[in-house]
Amino acid sequence: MSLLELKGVKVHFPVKKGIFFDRVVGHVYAVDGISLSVEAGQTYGLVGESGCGKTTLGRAVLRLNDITEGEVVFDGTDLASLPEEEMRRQRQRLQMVFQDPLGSLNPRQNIESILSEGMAAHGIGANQDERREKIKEILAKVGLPTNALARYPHEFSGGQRQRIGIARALVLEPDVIICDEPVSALDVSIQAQVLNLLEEIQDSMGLTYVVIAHDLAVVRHISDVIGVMYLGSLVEEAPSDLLYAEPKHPYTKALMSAVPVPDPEVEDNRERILLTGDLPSPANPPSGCRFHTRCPWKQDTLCATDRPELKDLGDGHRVACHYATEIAEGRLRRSGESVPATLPGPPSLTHEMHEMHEREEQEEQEERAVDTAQKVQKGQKGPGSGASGGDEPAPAREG
Amino acid sequence: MALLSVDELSITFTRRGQRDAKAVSGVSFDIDPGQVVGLVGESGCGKSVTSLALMGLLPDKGVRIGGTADYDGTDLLSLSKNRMRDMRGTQLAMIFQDPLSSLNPVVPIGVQVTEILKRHRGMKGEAARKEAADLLDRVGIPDPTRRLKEYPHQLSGGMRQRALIAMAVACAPRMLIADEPTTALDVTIQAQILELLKELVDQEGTGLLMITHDLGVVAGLCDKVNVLYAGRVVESAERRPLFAAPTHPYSHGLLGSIPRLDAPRGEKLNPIRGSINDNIEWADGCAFAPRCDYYTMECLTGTPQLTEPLTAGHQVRCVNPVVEGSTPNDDGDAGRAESAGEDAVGDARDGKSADIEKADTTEASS
Amino acid sequence: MLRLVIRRLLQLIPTLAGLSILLFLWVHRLPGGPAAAMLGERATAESKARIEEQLGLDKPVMEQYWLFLQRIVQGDLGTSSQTGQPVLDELLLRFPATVELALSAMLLAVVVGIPLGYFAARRRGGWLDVAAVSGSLLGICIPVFFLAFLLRALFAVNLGWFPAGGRQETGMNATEVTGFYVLDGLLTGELDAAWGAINHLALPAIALASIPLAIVVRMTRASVLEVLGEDYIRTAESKGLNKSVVRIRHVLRNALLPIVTAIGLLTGGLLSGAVLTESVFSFGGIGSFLKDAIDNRDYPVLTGFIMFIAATFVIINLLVDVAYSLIDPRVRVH
Amino acid sequence: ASERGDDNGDKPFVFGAAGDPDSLDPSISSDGETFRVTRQSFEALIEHEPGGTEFSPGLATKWSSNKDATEWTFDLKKDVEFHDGEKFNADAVCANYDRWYNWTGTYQSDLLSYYWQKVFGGFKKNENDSLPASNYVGCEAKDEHTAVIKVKKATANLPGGFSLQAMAIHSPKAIEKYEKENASGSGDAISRPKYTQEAGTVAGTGPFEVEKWNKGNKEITLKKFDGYHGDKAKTDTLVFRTIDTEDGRKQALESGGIQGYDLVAPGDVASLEKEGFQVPVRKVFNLFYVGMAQEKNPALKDKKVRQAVSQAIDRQNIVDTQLPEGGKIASQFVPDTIEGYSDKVPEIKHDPENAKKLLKEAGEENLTVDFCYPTEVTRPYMPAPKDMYQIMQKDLENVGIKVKTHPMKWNPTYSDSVRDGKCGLYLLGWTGDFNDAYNFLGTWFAEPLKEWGFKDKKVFDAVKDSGSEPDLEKRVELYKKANEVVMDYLPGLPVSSSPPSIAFGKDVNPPKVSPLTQENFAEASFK
Amino acid sequence: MSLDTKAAKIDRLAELTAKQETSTGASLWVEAYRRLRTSKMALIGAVVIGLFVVLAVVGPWVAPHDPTQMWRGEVFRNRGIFVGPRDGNWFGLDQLGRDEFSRMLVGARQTLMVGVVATLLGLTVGAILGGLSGAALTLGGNTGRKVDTVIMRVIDMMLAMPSLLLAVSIAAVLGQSLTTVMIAVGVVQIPIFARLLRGAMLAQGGADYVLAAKALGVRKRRIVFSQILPNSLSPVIVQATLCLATAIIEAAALSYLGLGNPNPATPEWGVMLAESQAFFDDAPMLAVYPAVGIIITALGFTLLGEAMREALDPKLRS
Ligand SMILES: Nc1ncnc2c1ncn2[C@@H]1O[C@H](COP(=O)(O)OP(=O)(O)OP(=O)(O)O)[C@@H](O)[C@H]1O
Ligand SMILES: Nc1ncnc2c1ncn2[C@@H]1O[C@H](COP(=O)(O)OP(=O)(O)OP(=O)(O)O)[C@@H](O)[C@H]1O
Ligand SMILES: [Mg+2]
Ligand SMILES: [Mg+2]
Repeated sequence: MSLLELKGVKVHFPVKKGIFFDRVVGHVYAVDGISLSVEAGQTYGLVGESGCGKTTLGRAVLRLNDITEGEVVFDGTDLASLPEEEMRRQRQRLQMVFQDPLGSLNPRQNIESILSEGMAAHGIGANQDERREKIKEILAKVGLPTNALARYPHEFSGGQRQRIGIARALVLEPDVIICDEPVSALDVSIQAQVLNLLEEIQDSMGLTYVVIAHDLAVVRHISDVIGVMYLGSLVEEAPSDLLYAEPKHPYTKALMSAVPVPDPEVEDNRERILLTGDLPSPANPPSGCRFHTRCPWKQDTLCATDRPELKDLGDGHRVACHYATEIAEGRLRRSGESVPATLPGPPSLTHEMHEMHEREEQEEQEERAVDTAQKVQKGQKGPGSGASGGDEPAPAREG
Repeated sequence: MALLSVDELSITFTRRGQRDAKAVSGVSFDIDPGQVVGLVGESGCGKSVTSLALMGLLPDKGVRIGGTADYDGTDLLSLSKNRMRDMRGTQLAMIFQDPLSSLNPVVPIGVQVTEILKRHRGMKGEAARKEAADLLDRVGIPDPTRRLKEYPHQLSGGMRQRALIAMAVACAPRMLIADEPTTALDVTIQAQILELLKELVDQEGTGLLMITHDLGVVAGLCDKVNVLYAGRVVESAERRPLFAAPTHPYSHGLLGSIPRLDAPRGEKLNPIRGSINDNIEWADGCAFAPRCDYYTMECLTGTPQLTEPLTAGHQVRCVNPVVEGSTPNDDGDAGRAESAGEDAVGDARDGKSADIEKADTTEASS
Repeated sequence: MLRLVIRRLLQLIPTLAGLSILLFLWVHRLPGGPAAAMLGERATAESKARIEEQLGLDKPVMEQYWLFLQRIVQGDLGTSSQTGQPVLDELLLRFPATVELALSAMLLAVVVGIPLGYFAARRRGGWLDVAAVSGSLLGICIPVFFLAFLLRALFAVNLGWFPAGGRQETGMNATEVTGFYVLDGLLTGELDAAWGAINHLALPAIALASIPLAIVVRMTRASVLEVLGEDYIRTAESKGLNKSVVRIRHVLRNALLPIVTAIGLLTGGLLSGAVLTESVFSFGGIGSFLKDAIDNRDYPVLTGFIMFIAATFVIINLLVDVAYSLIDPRVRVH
Repeated sequence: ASERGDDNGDKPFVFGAAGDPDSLDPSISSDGETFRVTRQSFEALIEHEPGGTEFSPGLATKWSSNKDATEWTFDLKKDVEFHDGEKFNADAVCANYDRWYNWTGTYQSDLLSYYWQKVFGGFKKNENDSLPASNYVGCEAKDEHTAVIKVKKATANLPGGFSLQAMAIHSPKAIEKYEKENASGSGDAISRPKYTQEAGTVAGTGPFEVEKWNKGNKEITLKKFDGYHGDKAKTDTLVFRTIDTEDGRKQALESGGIQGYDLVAPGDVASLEKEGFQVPVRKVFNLFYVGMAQEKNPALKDKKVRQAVSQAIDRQNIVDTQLPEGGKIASQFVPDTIEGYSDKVPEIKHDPENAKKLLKEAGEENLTVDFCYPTEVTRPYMPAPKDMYQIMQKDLENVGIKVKTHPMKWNPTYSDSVRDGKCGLYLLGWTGDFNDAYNFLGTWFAEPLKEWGFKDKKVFDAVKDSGSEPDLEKRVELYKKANEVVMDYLPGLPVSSSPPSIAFGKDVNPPKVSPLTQENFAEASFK
Repeated sequence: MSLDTKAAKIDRLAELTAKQETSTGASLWVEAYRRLRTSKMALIGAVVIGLFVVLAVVGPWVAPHDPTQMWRGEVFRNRGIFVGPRDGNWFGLDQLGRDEFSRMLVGARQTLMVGVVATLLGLTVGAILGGLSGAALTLGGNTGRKVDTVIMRVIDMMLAMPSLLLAVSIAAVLGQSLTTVMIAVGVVQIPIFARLLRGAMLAQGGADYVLAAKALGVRKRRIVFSQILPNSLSPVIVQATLCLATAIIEAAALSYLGLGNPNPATPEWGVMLAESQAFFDDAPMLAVYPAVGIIITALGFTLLGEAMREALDPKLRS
């Protein structure tokens, strides 16, 4: 039996609007029916474009988001239906590493306090001394000096902060760690350090990972099994090598072909499948196959009307495409070759953005009148930032 | 003749009560028409500052700029503000990293495009609007007349970057600077934008300075590559020789630390230890030395020069370049990493003080 | 947009309802009760009782509140115990003066403050910047009533440039149309009346503007500085645009956003300031009337005024929101 | 414009008032600021001589009473016309008096009919048990120019009462119009009828008629009444403009915005005069005293303690430093300008040592008093209450009395507290309405009042007896007696009487100033 | 290149890193303090406030005279005769012949007390309301939202009233006393603090570290009180400093409206300023002293507040 199994998990965020009392006028279908299983000791990688629901799914596993529907079976228990307090206790075994190493550390807690917080919550270690011993041990493991204990997060470099984040998860000795974009905020040279560390720890502690990232190369590097997400659902799942060798879903194919490889030979000779347009809004997903609006292999039948199921094509290769076999066998031509790289995409993304602005505007109104200076920041930056294309943070500007 | 020839560019930030910060020093490169020159390096190595200096967009106060940037016989760095204003948009244009924040949120796209036509091409009213629509169409924005009336937040990320490109090419500049134009975008969108840039360069013969930290992008797009480390070009070469044989330990390390999609799985990454902030205030010496696996005693003194140790056109700033057969310098190294790394914890706030992070010593010595 | 307006107007209801309860209770907690307040110096127990009976104050509190509410809903805010006139009339009579004063002050703050803040930011660290920043600090820290007093002593008494108080030349006999004297003068073509009104407005408006001006200068400065660091300004510059285009279209327009909000917030303070300023300049607005009302415990007026102000406040903020969404497309509701 | 320079006739004469009037109908008011305005357009049967306190003919050329002083006969002036064109005659007089007598409803509130109640008691039909029976019997028009007003019993309030501005005569036609609008009480305040708030309806006989009340600009404009029966006004337009603050009025005068103002701070008199402004001084007609409430502080029941307090306070210092020139120490509870002032009351000397001794004798060395003073007001007799209070406080502390300070808002807290006897010591005073000592003494000592907290038959009898004596000369003698009795008992400390100042511009001929603050602005003109 | 040189370099490296050790464990506050120390604005503000506080504390003891002692027969206010600065009365005598210098010294305490107590009141009540509201919202649930709505409506009502009027109303109900002034000025500040804290808590509530704590299995209550709350306090503290300035000015305005501290025996700058306007022509300095006192003090708090705002600004951090 798998250690962690997701069965038809859905997370829908209600979109609220109203003159006097808020009323639900729609949903953002962030995660829309995902089933997958993760074996103990394995690394499961999740990739997909920004906004496709990776983070939401990751959080749903820990029930940091409400799960609208479906089961999250962890070691035999369905987390989705656990009472609050039970769930809290389960979290000891399921941990998370966050994308933003600085943002996920409380700026006012020193490292010792950050690391012992979770231990205290789960009653690990009889007293602070005992906990400190344990923490020191973990610190050594993640390559941080023990004198880091008394320091504060802002005194560390990016890579070190991420190590702290990892250490925080490790002190609880969890079974599963969910890593949400653990390296995307880091510089390339640091990325490798953290990736190596993750692998090393997995080996020495026998951990199970769910690694979320938008960088296919990163995911492939450390995952045993990869799931490719598109607009809230899995479109393809396969063992890492298999996926690279034979991507079956048109989206995966496009994704693969778009990832730049630091090798001129490869770059010059590869065939690119350019997708047209952008990711549609999860608040208003296309009918049928979610991908059909951008799919170069789109067919007149089925694609726009029927939602494809994940079908196992053997070797643990599961694909959600009506025409996967036909494409694999080369029986279908891609409309792509002649299609310019710049075909119009559906304009629906803007809808989602409007909703987001409204949401933010509401919050803003509540907070208005308090501190205008704060407001400046929000007003300028707030609206829209949620709609920015990618999740990859801009490297912090100085000054 | 080169379209743009940058020679010994150096940029120093000065601030009262603080030590001068050299962001860029002695950077030189040429760009020919129709050529794509890459500038790669980690965050903070001086890529953006270089591009801003060329565009004359650095603040007036608190910055010292040295060297020359010869464009068509004029030195961009010594042009008057007004002359530079005339150059920008017509001769040189720029595309920025974050397409959302680079567009004025409260002004419709149309106005943002037409204002440049009005300024440099003297177009007015309907004519300008039509030209703007054509421009949007050219960069692949569907339904351009409608888009003209929309605001940046109503466009998707890729669309915004296209709009920015439309503005950049509005007056057919001969030189384009793109500062991480795809970093904020998804890979599928990135592919589209890169394709568009390639097209522009090919069709118009524009010179393109491509700034990025993604070696993959460089590998696919650039003709020449300059690798920057802490404000200096550490390696400069044609694309193929560079990727075939990265000679500077930094470029070498960089390539070794990127997981490649096409590499066999299970292959170990070879990270560079520490971070770019790890530079002691060496009075002299190579800035990369503290992180370098190949450093020798010489690295700790005198600044190495850009030389062409191996092939013509392949320059490296290193006294102990990585060539076939050279191995990481172990002598005393492990000890150093051990002793310093054990108790040194980085100060991320400034690069002034030492910060040697304990790297994964296992890899470092393997 | 419409939804925003409706939403805001509906929000008024619970606020006003809550206020009415508070005010009612407040009024009935007044020492001695309303009758004593009204009779003042000559109050005797008997006359107090008599008045209380006449006013229905001997009825149960709930019934009184109910009556109070009924009247308020009908727009009857009661009768001023000072003047014996309907509160609504009294307020409407004086509101134009205050609005005129407040608007002038705000106008002054905006017209002077925004350019000043802008240039201070552009020449950061220059003498103008230093002057603007220290001036605005002083503007915030100097008590309004003292500033008003000084202005009057200097410009009205010593220099004689401006009148020492009032809203209009005595005996001007200008036609009143709207109650806004400057506007009336312009409307009826009585230019000397308009000029007279402006003359009388000058000093109080300057005094009243001190705080908003200081705040506008500082906010503009901060906001411009922030906008100047934004990526899109770099984009605009990289396009080689004219300075003026960059300044107005790209810098100012964005920098104005927080200022619009601030202006909404300043109105509350402006009204407080008006109480002080009008009292110094015997300006016949709601401020000095209010001070009299406070002195005389004219609580129907106070009650009415607070309801009035609450509504005004909400409406002003509504206007601000509308203005905001006009400038900033991002918050526009479609 | 050049004509204007020669003839100041159409330049308005602007007077700075301290507050807005509350009504244009003086009969429903009791407020000095209101009377200052209405006095210019309404006249009563009896007036006071310009600049003095003596009665002089008003609308009646002559008046007399029967022996019991219960029947008052007025010979009315002929050829007098109201502003609305109505003729003035005996019927008009009776119409006015009957109107007041017949008031019902809200009008019976002393908020509206204070002076009527003070002079005549109640109404024809008292709607409230607490009202006394009316002393008024009726008015009779003997002939066109003779009116007779009858009262039940003699009172010292007459004939002074006939001279009150509240008893000024209105045009009968106007009265008819008044009746159509009624004062009413609703909710939480009493509303005054509309006619009292705007020019047009009210009509009297005075030298000016009200032209416009601009509340927004805080201005009342009066214009010369050409049909006036006496000396016509010397300016065409008279404006009262409200300027609420003392320094505001002063600076307005200095900047030329107004031609005069009242309630000049004593400290400003000298500087104004120095600058060339005219600051005429009114005759003294007020009294400032320190009240003592014996019930509140039983220690004060001991005369020695009252004496000690009295001797502790340095009244001369207050007169010297706080009061306008012409102010003097008061020896008794009436000013020395009033008939009935006694020279025979003993002088109270400032003697802190003796005060200490007296306290010791009374066994009150640790005396603590609650001392109240009003905030936010100045009164003609008390130009700076807080400062005066502080001086007295220091004086008391100097003889070892502990003082607890209770500052209160004049209206209503202070008045209430004082009247309810909640202040051990307090500052108060009185300005006479007309020249009769009873107007002072009767206010305080005719019956037991909480504000004094004592019951002394000797004092009460002495005062009451003097008040009901119909014969004027006898009355004056009784007043003197009463003053001596009161001062012998020493219920409180009379502090001072002082002449309030009024200021005028350099370029005007001011009207004669009146101790009763009854300036007639018809006399005023530009130089 | 000898081995010694290398050793020297390495030694130097160790030395540098060792030096760094001494500055470990700098919390954000320490960090902000360090930045504050280099700010000229903060320095001026702190010096002014320091002086002011010292004055307030020692004023009554170092005052050369009893502030109520009167020099009789020298000042005649009714004739415009005042006594200017002279030996022993460095600021001259006030309108009652009392030593103005002593009154200024003693008045500092009252002025500071009004500011501090009022602000503390506003801060405490405001922070409780805002904190409750923020906590209720963060802890979630329907009840939480309702609690928040009710509190925020009340706050809205308070916000809708012009501050001075609110103050005046309170003075009208409670009668006149120093306490009234402090309450009145403090109450006006309640909505400011409440909204500020609530806003900050909501903002912090969405921060990643809160999510991280939740993921760790930390109890909600603990998250709210030991993570969100402490992180939300800095804007509140900055605001408190700024509010101190406003409180002092507002108290002066109340004095001007005649609602100020009515006890004449205890001098207070606002009252002194308001009173002395009446004889400004004769003795302008009597208004100038307290005015300058108020302005400079308010300036001190404003400067410090602004400097703190800058020092704590997350944008300027790292
Ligand atoms: N709390 C929320 N309320 C409403 N919508 C949300 C919420 N959180 C996420 N979403 C929406 O759900 C969708 C999926 O978001 P999610 O963060 O899971 O994407 P992601 O794949 O992690 O993207 P990224 O690569 O940008 O991190 C997005 O459209 C997002 O806007
Ligand atoms: N205005 C400035 N004042 C002081 N120092 C600056 C300023 N702008 C940049 N720097 C410094 O110059 C160096 C180079 O910055 P630059 O922005 O060019 O880096 P970059 O290579 O573009 O990095 P990134 O990949 O993060 O964009 C950095 O160390 C930065 O701190
Ligand atoms: Mg994500
Ligand atoms: Mg950059």
